[in-house]
Amino acid sequence: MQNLVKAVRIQEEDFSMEAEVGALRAISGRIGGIATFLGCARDFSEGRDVFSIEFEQYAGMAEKAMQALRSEALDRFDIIEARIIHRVTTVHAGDQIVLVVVGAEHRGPAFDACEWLIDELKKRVPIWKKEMTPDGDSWVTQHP
Amino acid sequence: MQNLVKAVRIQEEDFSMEAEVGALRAISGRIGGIATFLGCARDFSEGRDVFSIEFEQYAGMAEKAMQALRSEALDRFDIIEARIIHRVTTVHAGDQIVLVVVGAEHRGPAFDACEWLIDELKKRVPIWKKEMTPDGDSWVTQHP
Amino acid sequence: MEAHMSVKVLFFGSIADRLGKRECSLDTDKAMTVSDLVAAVGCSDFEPLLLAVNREQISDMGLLVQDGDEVALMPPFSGG
Amino acid sequence: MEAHMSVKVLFFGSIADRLGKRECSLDTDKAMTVSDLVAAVGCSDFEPLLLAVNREQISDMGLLVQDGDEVALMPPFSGG
Repeated sequence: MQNLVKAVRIQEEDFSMEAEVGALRAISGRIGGIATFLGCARDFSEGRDVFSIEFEQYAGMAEKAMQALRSEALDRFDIIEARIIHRVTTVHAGDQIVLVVVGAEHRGPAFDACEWLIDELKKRVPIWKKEMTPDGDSWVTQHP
Repeated sequence: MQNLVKAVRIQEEDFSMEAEVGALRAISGRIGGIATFLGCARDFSEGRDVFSIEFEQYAGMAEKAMQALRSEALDRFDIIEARIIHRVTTVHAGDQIVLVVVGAEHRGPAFDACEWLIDELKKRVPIWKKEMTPDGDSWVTQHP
Repeated sequence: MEAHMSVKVLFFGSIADRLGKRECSLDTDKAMTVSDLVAAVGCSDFEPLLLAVNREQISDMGLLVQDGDEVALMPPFSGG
Repeated sequence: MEAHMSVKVLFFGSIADRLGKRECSLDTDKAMTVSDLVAAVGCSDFEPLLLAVNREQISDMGLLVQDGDEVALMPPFSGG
């Protein structure tokens, strides 16, 4: 069982979208629209040879930065609740990496906040990915 | 068991977000970003007294209009797959109503297509909701 | 040349409630536009009114109705 | 007046790989800016370089480092 009580988490283990959406909805009966973003590892065989991706975090800062993002989103947008889960482990094609869930009374702010959160997460949260390839390991420097 | 083979469905029974996302992901290993929108019935006790909401559809046209929306989204946006499920039944507070799932290589088009699909669904798909209140039944005429 | 024509008319949502019926059949020997049909079923003052012919939404009220057509008179949608 | 100061320096991602270490301790008796610290650990030419002091990202390289600070030298983030 994962600790669903925490709305912001960095963890090695996989997460369940349904469980996270359920935990968000349990916060308030006023939630009418839920926008989510799920990032997962693509099939590396097409075009680029990558065996797996390893994530590294700044353990003391990454979850704190994600908590700050959630707070800022709750201030900025007309939303009721937001959850952010990021895995830091070695992932293979098809694995889940990151999940953002936003609940609001109406869909506009839910979409806006969800997209803002994943965009800002990539800019502000100290997590790095390294791709394992036949030619060796290579750090990813872009956040497209 | 629901027929997950169909990417566009109008149905009475509830749906599983996790199952729909799984069905979408099974289409292609190239999917790296998945945006979803889940619409659910709010807790009617706050401000407005509604016992339940009944949905009516134009059975011959509604699913066809949703299929046309999916096709148009696949043409318009750089996405890989999209699913749209809408329930037509009587729902109560907390019940799921509609789900849009969009998978793309990258998140921008996934978000754009997901928001476009739910916006256009409200404009183009012949489904109506009627609220059951203590003062009688009342058709909802807006699509906010 | 005028031929006999039979059209199926469907009513939805608040329109069905107002008319107290969900469908009717319209038979005529004269050419008829969608606008004529709307008047014939007593919905000329229903506003806003959305229309579909054979399950495709249309906006041209001047469109000629054909024998066997299914015409739907619909209030604004409120799905989602 | 100058006092002895000890600072913990952390390296991440490609920077840790390049330096062959993930952290070091820096001891000095002189006032030191973040810029001085970056030079002292041999990272002046690392570009782009993100910095955090006590787990808050900073952009002012002229900030004075304090005794007990934790300073992180980080390549651009690539999470998500």
